[in-house]
Amino acid sequence: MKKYSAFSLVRNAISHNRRWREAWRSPEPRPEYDAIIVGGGGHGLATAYYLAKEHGVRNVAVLEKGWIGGGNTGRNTTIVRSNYLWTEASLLYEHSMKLWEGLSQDLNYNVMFSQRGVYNLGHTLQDMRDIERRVNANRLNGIDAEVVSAEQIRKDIPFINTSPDARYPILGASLQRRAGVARHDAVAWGFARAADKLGVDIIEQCEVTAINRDGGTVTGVETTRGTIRSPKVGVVVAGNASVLAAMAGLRLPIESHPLQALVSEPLKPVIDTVIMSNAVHGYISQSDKGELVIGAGIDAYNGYGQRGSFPTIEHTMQAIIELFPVLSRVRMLRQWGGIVDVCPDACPIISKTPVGGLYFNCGWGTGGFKATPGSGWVFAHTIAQDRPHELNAPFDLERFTTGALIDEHGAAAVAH
Amino acid sequence: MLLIECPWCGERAETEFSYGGEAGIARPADPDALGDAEWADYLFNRSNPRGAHRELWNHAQGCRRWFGVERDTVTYRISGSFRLSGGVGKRED
Amino acid sequence: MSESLVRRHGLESLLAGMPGSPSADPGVSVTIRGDLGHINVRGNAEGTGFVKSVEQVLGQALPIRPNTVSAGQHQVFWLGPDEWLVATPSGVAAELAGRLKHASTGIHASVNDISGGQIALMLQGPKCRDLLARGCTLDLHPGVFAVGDCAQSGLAKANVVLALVDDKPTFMVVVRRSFSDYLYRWLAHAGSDDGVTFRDA
Amino acid sequence: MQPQRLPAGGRIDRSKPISFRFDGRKLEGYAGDTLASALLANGVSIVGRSFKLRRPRGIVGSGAEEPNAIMQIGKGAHAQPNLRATQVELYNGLVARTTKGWPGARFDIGAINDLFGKVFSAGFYYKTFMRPKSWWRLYERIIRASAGFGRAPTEKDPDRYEHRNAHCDVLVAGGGPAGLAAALVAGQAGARVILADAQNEFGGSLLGTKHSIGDARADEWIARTVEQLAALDNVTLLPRSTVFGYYDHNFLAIAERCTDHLPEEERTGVRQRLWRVRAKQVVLAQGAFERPLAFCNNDRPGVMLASAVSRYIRRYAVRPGKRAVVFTNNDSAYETAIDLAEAGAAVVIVDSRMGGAGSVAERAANAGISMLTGHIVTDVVGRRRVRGVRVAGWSGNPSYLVESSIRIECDLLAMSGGWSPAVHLHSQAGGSNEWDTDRLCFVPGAATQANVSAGACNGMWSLRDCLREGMESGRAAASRCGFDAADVDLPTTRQGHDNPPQPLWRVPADAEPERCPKQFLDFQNDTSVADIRLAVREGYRNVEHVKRYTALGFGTDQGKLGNIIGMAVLAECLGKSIPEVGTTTFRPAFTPVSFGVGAGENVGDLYDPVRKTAIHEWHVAAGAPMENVGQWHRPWYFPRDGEDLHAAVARECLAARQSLGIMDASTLGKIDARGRDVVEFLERVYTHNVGKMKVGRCAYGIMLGEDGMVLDDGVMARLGEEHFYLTTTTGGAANVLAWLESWLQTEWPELEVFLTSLTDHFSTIAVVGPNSRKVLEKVGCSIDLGKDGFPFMTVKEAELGGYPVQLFRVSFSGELAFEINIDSGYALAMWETVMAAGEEYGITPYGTESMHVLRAEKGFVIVGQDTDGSVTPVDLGMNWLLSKDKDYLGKRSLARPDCVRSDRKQLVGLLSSDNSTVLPEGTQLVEVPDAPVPVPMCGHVTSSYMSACLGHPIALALVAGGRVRKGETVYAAMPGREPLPVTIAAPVFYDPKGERQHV
Repeated sequence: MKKYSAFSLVRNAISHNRRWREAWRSPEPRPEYDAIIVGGGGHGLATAYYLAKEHGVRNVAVLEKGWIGGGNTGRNTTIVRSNYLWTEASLLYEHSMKLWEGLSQDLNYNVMFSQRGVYNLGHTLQDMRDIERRVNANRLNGIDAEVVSAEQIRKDIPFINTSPDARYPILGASLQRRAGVARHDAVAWGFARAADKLGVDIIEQCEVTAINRDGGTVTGVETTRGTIRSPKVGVVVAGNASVLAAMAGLRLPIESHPLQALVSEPLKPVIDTVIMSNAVHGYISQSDKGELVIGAGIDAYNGYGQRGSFPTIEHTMQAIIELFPVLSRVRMLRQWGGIVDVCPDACPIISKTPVGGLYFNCGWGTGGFKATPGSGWVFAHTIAQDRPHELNAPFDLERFTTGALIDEHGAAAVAH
Repeated sequence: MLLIECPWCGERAETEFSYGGEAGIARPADPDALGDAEWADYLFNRSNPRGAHRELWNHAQGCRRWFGVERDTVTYRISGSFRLSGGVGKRED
Repeated sequence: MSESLVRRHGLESLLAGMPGSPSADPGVSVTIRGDLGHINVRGNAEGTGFVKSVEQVLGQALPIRPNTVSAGQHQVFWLGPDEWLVATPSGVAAELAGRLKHASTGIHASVNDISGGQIALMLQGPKCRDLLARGCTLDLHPGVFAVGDCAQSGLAKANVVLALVDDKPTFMVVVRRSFSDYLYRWLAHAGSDDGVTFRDA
Repeated sequence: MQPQRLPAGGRIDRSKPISFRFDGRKLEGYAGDTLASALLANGVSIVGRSFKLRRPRGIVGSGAEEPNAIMQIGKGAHAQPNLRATQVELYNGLVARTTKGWPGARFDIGAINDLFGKVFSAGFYYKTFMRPKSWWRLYERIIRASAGFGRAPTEKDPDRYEHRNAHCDVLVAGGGPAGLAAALVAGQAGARVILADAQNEFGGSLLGTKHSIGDARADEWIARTVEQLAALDNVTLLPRSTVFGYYDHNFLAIAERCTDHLPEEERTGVRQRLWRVRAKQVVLAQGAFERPLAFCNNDRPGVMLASAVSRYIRRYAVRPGKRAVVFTNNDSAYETAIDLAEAGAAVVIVDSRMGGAGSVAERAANAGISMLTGHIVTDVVGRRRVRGVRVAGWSGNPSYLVESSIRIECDLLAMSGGWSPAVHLHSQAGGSNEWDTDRLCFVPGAATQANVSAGACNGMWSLRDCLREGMESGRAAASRCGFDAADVDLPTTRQGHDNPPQPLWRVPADAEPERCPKQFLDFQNDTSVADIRLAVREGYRNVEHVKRYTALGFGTDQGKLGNIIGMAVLAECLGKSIPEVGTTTFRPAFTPVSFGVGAGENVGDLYDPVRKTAIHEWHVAAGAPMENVGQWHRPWYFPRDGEDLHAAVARECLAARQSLGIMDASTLGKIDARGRDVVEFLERVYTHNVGKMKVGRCAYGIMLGEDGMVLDDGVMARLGEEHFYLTTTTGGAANVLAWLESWLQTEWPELEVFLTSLTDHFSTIAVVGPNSRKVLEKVGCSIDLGKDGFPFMTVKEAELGGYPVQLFRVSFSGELAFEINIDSGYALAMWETVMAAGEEYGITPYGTESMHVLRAEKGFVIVGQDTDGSVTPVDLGMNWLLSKDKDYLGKRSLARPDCVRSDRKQLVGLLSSDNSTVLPEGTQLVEVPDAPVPVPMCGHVTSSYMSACLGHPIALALVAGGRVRKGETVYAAMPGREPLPVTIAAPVFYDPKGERQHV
């Protein structure tokens, strides 16, 4: 596979761009693999990549029922940050953040990770207590974080409504400067290309219909493209985890909900950072194309429809105008929905299961995209070593039995 | 925006209701008799099906009654509402 | 004694500050009925004797059909299968509540004078339905929501009891006290093109 | 002077000239013009630049499909970015600016990009800008600066927006022939009908045509029909209203533009209105979009859709060119040729079909139009404006190449690649689409909601079919709602026969797509045939991958112009059929809608209700700043002459401790609970032994979630054997009541209990301090307030100052205190009465901050501040509240392994070693001050204040295993400061024995 660079662009331009190779092969599934990853989203592709790269497990298949990156990877608002409250979550997301910081070079694919800084606004005294607590914890965990005042926000963020007369005045914010956004599709494509290069088979249009077991251990999967044997099956299918779990006779502490988002028409630069507000229930950034990328809330009901209810969108527009009154005349171009698998403690499950050789990585709620490389990294370790890495050990299924939940509702809330 | 039929008030807009999650999860009669895993199953695990789902809704802005709804979680089509009695999710008639 | 006391509905200064756009024939005129008392009655409609004993005290029927009002000496609103709202002059509310409590002793019932907790607004005029439709998802078409009907729903971001009193039309809107300031402001804003005016009863 | 304006005709009002500005130039048009038609009338050909290659672009379309004429309209607070000139009605003083190109669209430095077009191939940015790593932000700044179209206003929106809920039997989307017919039939049948159309007048494609319908001209038929509709009071007509979203359960959203078409000084009232419609039946009649053809340089200014050319001629009396070539693969463009000829233009038709057109061909010939059948346009000559086209013979073979081509001089090229029904709303509703191999387009398949498509948006091209389907669908929709429509006979319209269109998308050229000039598919995003081929070459084969990799269809027209032809080209590359490649999901909005109209009235003050207590006005008059607590505004503190928060709070606390304080506690949640089984019920939801409470007694109670974590707390009182009064936290009130009801209704319906909220009915006034008893006696109380007559933690009905009240002998401050529950209608009077009576004791009103200090001095927790959803009652040291001899919600969870760990975070007090530092709330605690990162944390500060009456700071904290560590030292880690040693203490700092409240 040719390396991507400005040079290769020019060279190929001269040959009228007819010499580019395919970014990843589309092989027929083989009858057996050392490991199968179910789910060709960012997390699944990253898992395969790190299995091959970090653990030398290259005889791997990624099975995707549709097209890779077609689930939440291609539907989210691309925010990347690691300023979580509890140490367990912070260290996991921070590990991911460190991978993000070198990802374009590692994959030789520009995922456009842009560290524009993320503000989490505080609107009440309790918001500010929580922000102080979280920022202090982040710093002790070696994660860059600071508390900024309303005055500082007024200076840093043009047009934001810092009036003390606002319905929910901005009292301050937490700021993580290393946080930012990335190009979501590129993450899936970049991992796919890099994994393919290391020998991973990426098989699209291949839906898993059953998880084969012999006694208490997994033996492979049935798919719409035939039986595929493997001693190890890692399932990472946001928006479908409960369904796959049922195939293996497991029940998960997960409910799937619609999560909506919208973009405006492309505008000249107006918002240079990422602004999130839990109290006012909205978050916003501006893409390199100029579109305002805006996250809405989770719809209350269970839903696999990849769409939610209009009042949720209306509320989000109110919230955005509350934060940025100047955006009232800007227009929504497109709205859409994804499916988020929500855990009781707003933290993921990255875990072995009662079934030997079967591993689950799910329940990321609204926090999946930012964790993509880290999630794949620890999941690859868990599958390769058949035991969790210390970073994901706390995110074992067992925690729901022992009660050792990691309650990130405060830091997660609506906005990610 | 969903159109939900309250068994008492008739069809109303979704915004009048609050959602109560999966129906039919009865509280164990004797929690102390349960192992941690069984208790956790009651507490956290949900069937979360892709398709027909029996769920609880509360007519929060209306008559404040809790009732059951059968809804498809993919098409969002509602096949019917039902009153509750004698515990979660049991049909009255 | 309580009759002699001066009851405030809490909107007095708003009324002084923003009485709306006074015009000859306003599209909507809002009357604040601070003079109404409110009694919340709970009981089992199928249950033994509850309905009869309550009706005896009220001297009128208890509406059993959902979302209907029984108008008589008092106005009685269906709120739920086991819940009603009795609106009556505030002077007699406490005493009426007392008699209702007394009448329902020994029966599974609950009576609470909540006069301090709710405000009734009367909306009258040709633009009533238009104004309400801006904040309420109910179908208020005369053929659907008729005189004698009531419903609990949302009006803008407040929960309300809504009833069509007559076909002038006159709508009665009952809102929780702590939301009345908000609802007043919303009506004034949303009705500004209709010439909405406010006055005290 | 409008060079391209025809001397007569059109639906413009020549008696009303309108002046406007375009990129600073003063121009003139007429009432009835769109900005686009006025620009064309004035001979403006370059209206923008493309996104990536910055090629000069002209107006292509006449409606929502326009990709190039993206304008900034208006100035200052009224500015409106990214409007399509084709949809902007002209008004006096309109100011329009192009949005691409520097210094302008006519001359643009960025045009140099075009020279490197092959480097800027699809997805090139994924392959570069990676090194040096640190430069990405720099690259990105350049990319961002060159991206985007218009600019957001920099001032607050001065306009008002409105929501409007509506219900109807039949919603008709689109007011063309089909929509008008449907609305009329349904309306006359008596159904409640809403007819919405995006344009300023109804009629759609009929506007300005020479068709006749029955005995009338088209415009007469429109006028008559609209008149009939307007006469029906069961019909609502909504012009300038776009149905942009079709959601679940037949809920549709319509954006109505009320004043955007008026000169700014004439705009009054609501600017835009959002109609939130619940329809029983929906008739979709939004017409169809004409497709372009992908030949070389098909984006040059002067290349337009044939239907647009016709519309500009007929409706706006504008002739976009004098010498025109019409390039088509179907019959419809022949009408355009005829329109051009009648407008005095020289016209040549280039028809890819060997057989040419059907009956319309004869009319074209009669109009003196020369026709080249079996020919195609391979290339366009001219850069800033069409100067000619290259035409070659073509036998229909799929090759990429043609032999020789000839040049035809022209200044206008009207193209037609056939038509695509507007299936957007049908698809949004969940309906599928099917490829029709004869009509060469996706037509609506089975509907999944109560909707039907009629007319052109159902693939019906002839006027007769549109009218017929409109009437039939209107009739069917009405009858499904129980209305019988009378028979209406179909008016006669001109009948001709059409020859079928020919599959032609990518047009052969004299070189392969990679070598020949670009053949554009998505004009706005510069996506060309070569880009699609490149994507496929690189393995991006799924249509979604191709779209995302090449940006096909991601322009502001949402692919209305280029999606289908793009998919056809993709299908060809993959050797698949178009339906095999599949269509993509259509998402709202059909056309863009402003955030303002989405938000409606719910902005500013009305964004979220402010809940106010009955005493609120008094607090405001006293100058108290407000704190948001839930939706409530509560007084935070009551500053006197220039005091800051700390000074005021110190004074307020001392007053409450030493003499007399008063606080508005009305926001507490209040619930009346009664019934035969009330004790049993409360035993299950509270952790303590409720049954042991005597009538007249109060108790502090907590509720747990089933997960064992503290959910809410408050004082409860037993008013009778079967009657309790419960209080909840301010924030928890609504949730707790709903939660209790859910248990009663869904889990324990056998329990006879009624719960009624009294939160708003009762206002609660806390009278606090050593002199509180005296002041109430002075006000005049009907009961003995003495220590024995009215002991601590009891409740009594009483008359206070002539007012009936519920009097509680409870204390959240540790002082002698009373809480007065009074009918909110009298609360202000009572407050003022007590204030007056308390004057001699220096009665001091205090707010939430002092309340927090007073309770913290006593170690009382605030749920939500000292707890965070992960704290059990055991962690708070409340074991004494946990009954052993009953089950209650959450009890079982407390026995889980993690909940019995001895090193759980537990509530303790903290004292700063320097006796002066007030620890910031949220401060983290560590065991070792200089441990390496990541530093293990052993707890955090939840509450922290300077205690005026103790004279030193106090803090509450959650510390791992803290309860058994009293006296030990941990370190407060504060950013930018030396870790401060702090001593763990008991969480009760003041009057630990609790004597002061028992006096």
